[in-house]
Amino acid sequence: MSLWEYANPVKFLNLSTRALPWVSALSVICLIVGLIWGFFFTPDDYRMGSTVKIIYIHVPAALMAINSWFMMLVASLIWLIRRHHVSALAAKAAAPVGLVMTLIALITGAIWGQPMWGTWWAWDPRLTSFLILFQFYIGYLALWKSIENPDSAADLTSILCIVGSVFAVLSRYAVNFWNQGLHQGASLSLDKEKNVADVFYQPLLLSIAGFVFLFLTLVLIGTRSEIRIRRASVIAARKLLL
Amino acid sequence: MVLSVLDLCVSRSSQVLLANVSFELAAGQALILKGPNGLGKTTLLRAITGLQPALSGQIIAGEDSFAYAAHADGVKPSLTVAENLQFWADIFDNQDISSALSAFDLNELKSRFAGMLSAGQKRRLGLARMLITNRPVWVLDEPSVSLDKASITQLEEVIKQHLQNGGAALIVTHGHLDLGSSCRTLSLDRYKFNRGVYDDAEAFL
Amino acid sequence: MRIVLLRDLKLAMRVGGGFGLAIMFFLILVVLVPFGIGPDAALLSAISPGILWIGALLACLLSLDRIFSLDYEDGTLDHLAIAPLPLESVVLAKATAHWLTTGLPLGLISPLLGLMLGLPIEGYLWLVLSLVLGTPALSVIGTFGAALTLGLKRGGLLLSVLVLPLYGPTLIFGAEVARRGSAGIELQTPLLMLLGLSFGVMAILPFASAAVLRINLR
Amino acid sequence: MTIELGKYASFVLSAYAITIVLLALLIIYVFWHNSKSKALLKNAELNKDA
Repeated sequence: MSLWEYANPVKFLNLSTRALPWVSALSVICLIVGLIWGFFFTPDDYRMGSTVKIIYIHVPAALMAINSWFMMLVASLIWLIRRHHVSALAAKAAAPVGLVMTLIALITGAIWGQPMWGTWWAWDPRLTSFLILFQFYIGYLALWKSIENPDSAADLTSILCIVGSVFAVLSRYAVNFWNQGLHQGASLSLDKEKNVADVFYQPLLLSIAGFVFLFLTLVLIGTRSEIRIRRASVIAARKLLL
Repeated sequence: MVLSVLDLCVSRSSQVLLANVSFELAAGQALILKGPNGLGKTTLLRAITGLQPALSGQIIAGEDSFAYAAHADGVKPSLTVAENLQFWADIFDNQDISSALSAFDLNELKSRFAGMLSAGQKRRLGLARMLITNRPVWVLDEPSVSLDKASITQLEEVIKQHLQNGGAALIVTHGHLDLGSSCRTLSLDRYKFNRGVYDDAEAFL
Repeated sequence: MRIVLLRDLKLAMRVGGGFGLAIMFFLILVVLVPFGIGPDAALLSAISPGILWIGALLACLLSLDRIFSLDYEDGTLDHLAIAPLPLESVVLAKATAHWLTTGLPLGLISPLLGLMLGLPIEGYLWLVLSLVLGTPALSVIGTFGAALTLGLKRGGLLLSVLVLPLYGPTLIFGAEVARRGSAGIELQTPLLMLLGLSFGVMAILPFASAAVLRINLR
Repeated sequence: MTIELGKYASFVLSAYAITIVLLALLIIYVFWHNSKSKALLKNAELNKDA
């Protein structure tokens, strides 16, 4: 039973019915425990005071914003190369989730920065690149909505996603070059030895897990609805012929 | 065989129109495809010329052997007749546009702007473009639309001439085209597909 | 490819009024800026490189949907798709034609508008250079957007929504070159980035645009 | 256990509030879209034979 078996829409529907309860349960647990632990049981940061608690929503949302675009890129490549409908529809289902995650990252980033930078919006490279990513999501969804034929819509949006990814990376460096960063160093970068102090670390990992599972749950549900819509239009097309 | 089509299946926006279409076309032959509107004749022609991917089946023909003429004949109103033809002559790198001009007697219209031509003259200019491509297999979609009697006989003459020097023609038309002995007719009705959706949308059922 | 380019230029001269349209728009836009920001010369002079670059960018953006639409409606694209030349070269020819009728004239006329905004003297050379080197990227990216929205009913608005985020890096580097040029600062890095971007985009994007065209011609 | 948020309390609370609202809207949208697709499919299959 190779991985590509799940690419068949009907099989995917049955399979995801079994997986859905687990994923959604996991996401609820991780989210609740992670956020409550981070919100109530961690000390204030000596410099940032209680605003450090925003880390538990800003960092996971930012991570998910980037990873969901990456997932859409992979799904688009799979669609273009192997023509599996499920991956094209999964990319379509992931877009709104990625959009909202980017929005959350932007807003919480701005709120978190306000006490430090003294302004509601700072043209900080990282925040600005999330703004650019937000525009890419808008463009991607707009293109999906404006094409009737589902197959060419999947093709065109996949190509846009690939080209968009190249330009997203380009914009990331262009924005970095354009304004030296105000943003705190990467809280979770793998190369740096000292990450965030341990006491903040565990709840952060947990809320990240929560966001990841939430993303998976929403994308699973979204893909299932896209498959049903396609199925309905295919049935209608067949009825038209008889 | 200049062109052979085996079990071709063609769809439009994930709805199968024609399935298992098979026919062959030898040099010097013409084939007229008949069938009601909306059957998918244009889609079939576009699939054969490669403008549209077919669902399944094979199209065996020489490399770059198709010349396609459809309703939209690619005529630029702001260019003169000669400039229009010269553009296509450059693209298909064939320098001699005079034979095409005389074949459809557009000589005296040579320096007139295509925008000023009548519908019939514009059609003739679009068809003259076929000659310029000097490609063996002509694929014509309703070539005799908006042509008067005289132009139709002219069209028939040109096609017969093309057939004599080894070309082939695949024509979709409602009107009658008398192309002499080497012309067959094929009705596409029996390839009409009505058992439902065939193409990869089938995966959704 | 040259054939398609020459014909498009001939068509642009006869029908589209050539590059007059883009220059008029650029002029009007740059005149509007002082109305909006006020006549304070020092301020205008400080922001003039940015304004001129944004003006050129918007002028390019507005003339994008004409790139394919005419040839799409009258069937020329179908015939070009069957013709012996690769679709990628047709796309590159279209992008070049668009650049020759918008990007290049804007770059050449920009000093005149720089005068109006009080651009510092040493800035003129770099303004023209950055525009002439940067607008090819705008045309090629724009052609990709035009191919994407081919045949859509309200494609114009969608075209801007799709293309503007892609214009980001070009604007940042182009305006930076112009700004540093007018301030007399060393500008080698942004200039190299702008060049890299323009040529990189010219090399890669036509393949994506051609693929998109083939899909839209179905 | 009450938590002392200090002078930045309003920032932290507003950040959490907005996040929860946005996530809730997203979840509602996804579920609404899901039930709409179910309904669409049901009546497509219903009059499939009609």
